[in-house]
Amino acid sequence: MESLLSPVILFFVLGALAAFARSDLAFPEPISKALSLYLMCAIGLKGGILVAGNGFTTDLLLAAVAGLALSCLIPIGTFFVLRGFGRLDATNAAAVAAHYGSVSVVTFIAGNQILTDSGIPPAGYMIAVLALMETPAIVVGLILARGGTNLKLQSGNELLRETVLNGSVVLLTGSFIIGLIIGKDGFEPVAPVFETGFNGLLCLFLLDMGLLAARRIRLARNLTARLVLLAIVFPLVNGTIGCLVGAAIGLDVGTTTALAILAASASYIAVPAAMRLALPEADAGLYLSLSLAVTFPFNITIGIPIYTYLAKLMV
Amino acid sequence: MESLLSPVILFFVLGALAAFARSDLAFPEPISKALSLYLMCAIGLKGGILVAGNGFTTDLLLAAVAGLALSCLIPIGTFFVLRGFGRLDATNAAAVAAHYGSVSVVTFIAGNQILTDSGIPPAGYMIAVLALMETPAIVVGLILARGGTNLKLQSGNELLRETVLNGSVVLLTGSFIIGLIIGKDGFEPVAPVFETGFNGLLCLFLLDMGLLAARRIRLARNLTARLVLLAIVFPLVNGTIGCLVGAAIGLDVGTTTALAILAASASYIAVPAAMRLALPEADAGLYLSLSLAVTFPFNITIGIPIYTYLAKLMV
Amino acid sequence: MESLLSPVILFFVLGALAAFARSDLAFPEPISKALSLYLMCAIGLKGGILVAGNGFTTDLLLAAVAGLALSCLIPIGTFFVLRGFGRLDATNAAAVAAHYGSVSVVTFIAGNQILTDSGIPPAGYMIAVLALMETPAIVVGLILARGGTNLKLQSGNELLRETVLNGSVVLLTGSFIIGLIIGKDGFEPVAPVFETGFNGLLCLFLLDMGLLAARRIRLARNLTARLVLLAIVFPLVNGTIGCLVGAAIGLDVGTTTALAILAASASYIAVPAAMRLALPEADAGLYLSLSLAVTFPFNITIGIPIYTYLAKLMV
Amino acid sequence: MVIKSHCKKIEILVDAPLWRRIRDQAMEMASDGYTLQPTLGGEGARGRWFDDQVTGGAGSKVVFTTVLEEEAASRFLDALEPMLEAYGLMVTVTTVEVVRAVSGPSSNSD
Amino acid sequence: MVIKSHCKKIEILVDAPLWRRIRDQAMEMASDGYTLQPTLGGEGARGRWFDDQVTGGAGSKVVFTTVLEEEAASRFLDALEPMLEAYGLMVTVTTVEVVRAVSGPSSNSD
Amino acid sequence: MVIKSHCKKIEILVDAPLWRRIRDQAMEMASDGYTLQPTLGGEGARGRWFDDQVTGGAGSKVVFTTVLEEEAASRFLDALEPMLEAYGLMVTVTTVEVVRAVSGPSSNSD
Ligand SMILES: Nc1ncnc2c1ncn2[C@@H]1O[C@H](COP(=O)(O)O)[C@@H](O)[C@H]1O
Ligand SMILES: Nc1ncnc2c1ncn2[C@@H]1O[C@H](COP(=O)(O)O)[C@@H](O)[C@H]1O
Ligand SMILES: Nc1ncnc2c1ncn2[C@@H]1O[C@H](COP(=O)(O)O)[C@@H](O)[C@H]1O
Ligand code: NA
Ligand code: NA
Ligand code: NA
Repeated sequence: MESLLSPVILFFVLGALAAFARSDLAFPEPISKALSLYLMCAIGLKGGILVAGNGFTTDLLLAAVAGLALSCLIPIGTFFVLRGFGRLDATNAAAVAAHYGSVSVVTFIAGNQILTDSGIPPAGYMIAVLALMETPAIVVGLILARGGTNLKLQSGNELLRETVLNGSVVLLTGSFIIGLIIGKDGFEPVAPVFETGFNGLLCLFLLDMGLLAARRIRLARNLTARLVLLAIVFPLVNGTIGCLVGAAIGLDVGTTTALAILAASASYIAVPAAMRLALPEADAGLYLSLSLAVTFPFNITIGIPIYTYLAKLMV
Repeated sequence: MESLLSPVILFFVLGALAAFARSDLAFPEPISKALSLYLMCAIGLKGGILVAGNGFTTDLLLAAVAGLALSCLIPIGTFFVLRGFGRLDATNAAAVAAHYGSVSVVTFIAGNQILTDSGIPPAGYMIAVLALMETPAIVVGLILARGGTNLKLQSGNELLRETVLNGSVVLLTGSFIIGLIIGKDGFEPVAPVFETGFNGLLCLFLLDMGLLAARRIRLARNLTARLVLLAIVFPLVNGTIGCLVGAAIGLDVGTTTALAILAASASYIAVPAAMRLALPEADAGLYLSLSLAVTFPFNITIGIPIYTYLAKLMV
Repeated sequence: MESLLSPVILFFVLGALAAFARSDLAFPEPISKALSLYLMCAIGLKGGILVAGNGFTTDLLLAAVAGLALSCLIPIGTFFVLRGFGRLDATNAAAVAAHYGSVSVVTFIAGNQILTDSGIPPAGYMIAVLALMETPAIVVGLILARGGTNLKLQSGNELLRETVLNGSVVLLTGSFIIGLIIGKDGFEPVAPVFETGFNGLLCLFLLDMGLLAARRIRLARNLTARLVLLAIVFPLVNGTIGCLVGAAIGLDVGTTTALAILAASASYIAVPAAMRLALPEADAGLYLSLSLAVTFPFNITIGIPIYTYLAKLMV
Repeated sequence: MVIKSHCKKIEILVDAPLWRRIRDQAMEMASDGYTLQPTLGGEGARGRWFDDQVTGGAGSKVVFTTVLEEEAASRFLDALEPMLEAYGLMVTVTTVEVVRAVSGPSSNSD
Repeated sequence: MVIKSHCKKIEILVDAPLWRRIRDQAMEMASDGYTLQPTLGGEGARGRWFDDQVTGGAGSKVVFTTVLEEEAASRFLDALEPMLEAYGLMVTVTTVEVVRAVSGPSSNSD
Repeated sequence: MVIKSHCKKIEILVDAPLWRRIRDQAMEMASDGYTLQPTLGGEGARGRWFDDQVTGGAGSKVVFTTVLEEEAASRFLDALEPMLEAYGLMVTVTTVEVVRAVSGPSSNSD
């Protein structure tokens, strides 16, 4: 429970409370965007440097395959549950499912921080796994949607741009590669910005995310109780699966928890714009509310401690 | 006079000179806003951590009561002077008075920095007093205005949102509470951003405030010589009262000066928007010019050294 | 070649690749602007502090005269080449020439960083030379244009504002003077932001510049092969002249290279807006493409190592 | 596709802190929507202003746009009357056609 | 100076990720240009929204404006029809005069 | 409340560094105010552009709007003529009604 009192989480709660109380506190949008770009740069660099130090291991390969498999399979499971229990039409179910198959960079970063503070840091290569898991679910989601509608991307070009060329994917992967190239020594001169400043800027970003998440929930329409329930059950189930898989392939506790967090988290940076383009008739308010306003706060506050607990049990 | 050559003040002067010379130097507005949010976070955290270290003392209680009393009484005095000598109608006098009863966070921060550099740091709890003094003057101002006009806030809700739920009040108070919770140890990982970076970012913000203040004065209309005179007399008188009160209740030199700075300063972050809502027929250009373009630069450059001198005399 | 693998250059390349691949990665414009303001503040301060330490030397004077001469003469040479070989009309040739006579602050900063990392830091006063070289070329460019057209600035006021009062000139010069005043000791409290953070923020800015430069080249029209060739030949020739002059007046290797970089670089912050105002009928897309999308990347990646090599040969 | 002619696009330049009151008024007058746009600055009889986010938007303005049918528009304008002076509003009314997928600009229409 | 009367200014409020499709459609319909403007937020039958750059603009909208001659405008509107519902577009059409240095708003004109 | 019909709303898309010249011209022509709005990008015969604050706004544009009475408007447009080509202006003129508290869009009016 200690982790709930870390400044990062407290700032998130402050933001959420302020927005619920209808305070006019707000970050300028360009700042929110810049903070998220910064975090992706920093985490990418860090991952690259860690992998540069340890080399490409079988663990890395196993975790990558596991991550890819999860991000392809999770959307299929969630899709059918959303169609059945969630009562969504095929298009909306597919759009939401893609979000849950993909990952939330910020949830991963917060988890990473908490695990590191608790003395069980995940392996650096999980950042590569994170990058790998961002886009496959988009493609799976589109295939699922295609069963239910005739609409498709107007060009393969657009699909490419919205998946592997998505800004956050490019930045994360690019920084990772730069980290690989420069290694620990080359990192030193830029460490004050990308490492020393990381925690503090993460606080500011989570303050902002608290504001955005709570504001999003106030704007939410079409959010049935069933869907909100699913937005809590999905991370719990996917997180548990992530723990099982991590334990099965022999990852350590921290790394297993990180895999669980990736499985449990739902994208709200890379996937929404892709879905708006690929499935414009899906309800953007719906998938943003579920991933950003329900699943994200759940994972940040309750989910991460649970997955950590499960990982400790299983590993 | 040493303090006039600190980087913080020099950057303020640079900004003011650039704007007077009509240079096109300008900070993007989202950056100004972000810097002010950052400063409030950082100062709030700092206050909370200091109070967490020292506990709630009688000094804190005395200073809080003194601050509250000043922020309720100052608007009344200024109101009548503005009506009489200043020749303003009731609505405008009340709107301006509310600004002088409230406080300028940036003036406080600059003063705090200067006092700390001079070896007489104010007590950490003054940050709580700062937060307490932000809003009462708004309410007093509205009561004063109501004598002169029939217009009122359309709902109590709006008044609430613009006073205790005002973004800067929420951020300052919220960060203060987070500081209380996390204490010195929890602060460590975020200290590089909120402490080490504070001075440099304050320089950038004051550069920007110099630009804004000078630009504001160039746009000013309806600014009579009498009003400009009052915008210099008010801080001098209120600052002196602050010194007297601080000395009377037994505060140390730094803390007394801080109370004087709070009394002397006029809000230009929290109060203007509240007044635009509550008294829309008041002249926004007028109160912004007086508080931001006259009183603020006066306090930053001349006022703070005077209040420090007076506090040293009286304590 | 080592320097090509520094994080600063790698982030530039990442940005350029992302934009070429048509990724939607983009920095919010206010952030780009803020980063460039920050860099100018930081480099100005640094220069002032270095000169405060070493005093005004004859070297400084010689370098300043050399810089001024180069910035007045380079536009004349480039103008006639652009008219002849480049086949531009007088107005466009003059506008482009002004960019090459002026300097690119970011190129200078990147070069400065690389030289410092290589153990041959340029003298601090080169930052004053940089500031001096920003504007004369604008005036020379206008004189050259006046031969070919009747259009002129509507008022001398505007010319003043766009040259010596140009935001970047004011900020650079102002920070330099502040650096002179505060010296090494006064700098200490603000050093974490302006010094420790410099490298990391420079990375982020160059990532952004990579995006902007590549995007600019994709938008470029009227860019003939002849002009692109000139945009590479100009820096090579001007850089070589810079080396010769630096060696002739007895500067050390690092300082000579810095002079060469200033000569070789083309402005894209201070000059474009001045030209848009003074010569509105010139093609803004043309001069922005040449300076930002061709010469800047050339200098950053290939030019700087060449000038360093030449300077080592000549000094 | 529904093309509705003779609609009124009402654009109101209003101080940032006050736009919610205009919205409340508009929504009461059978408007079924609005859009907010940013501004950079301007000048009028009350002087010059520029966008400035530090002072809580007290000196900044936004453009509030709502499209209404003719009759609703004139009722809305009447309701705005008391705010015109106090809030310093600048209002322009343009006749436009509206093209939407289904219904028109006001909910109680064709 | 060319003043062209009876042009149609078509303003389309569209989700940020989708504006390029509108552009492609417009450029096909003999439009010779367009301008994009930002928004802050709004509300309609599909609910309320506000600008938010974190979620990749999925919930943000921009105003896409193109000025066309009457005939090209009506062809463009027809071409927009299938997008109206799916993209939730809000389209207004205003009659304007266009003043340019040389040609008019569409390339194949006077 | 004053409702003035048949006013002309003149919207000028102009490069950011040049807007002050348009303003000076407008203020000379009996305009009593203007409003500036930001843009994100666009495309025309002179190519594509996008907002970029690094290069001093040389490649960015703003929308300058002023509302004038008919006669002042046509004088203003005439005065703009020499700038149309050199500055690459895109100007649209719309007939609007203006609603203000007291006076109309130009100071020397009803
Ligand atoms: N004729 C006009 N054309 C365009 N905008 C105007 C005009 N008059 C006033 N405005 C805008 O409305 C604001 C308030 O006008 P005023 O109340 O006259 O100061 C001004 O600051 C301008 O932004
Ligand atoms: N009557 C209206 N006036 C102005 N903007 C509108 C209007 N109706 C809808 N909008 C805008 O169009 C968006 C989509 O509308 P809707 O599809 O009705 O939700 C809304 O969120 C508003 O920003
Ligand atoms: N038909 C049009 N509709 C809307 N905006 C236009 C149109 N034509 C040109 N523009 C805008 O005006 C700018 C300059 O146009 P041009 O001089 O044709 O390149 C373009 O970049 C567009 O932003
Ligand atoms: Na997931
Ligand atoms: Na006060
Ligand atoms: Na040069």
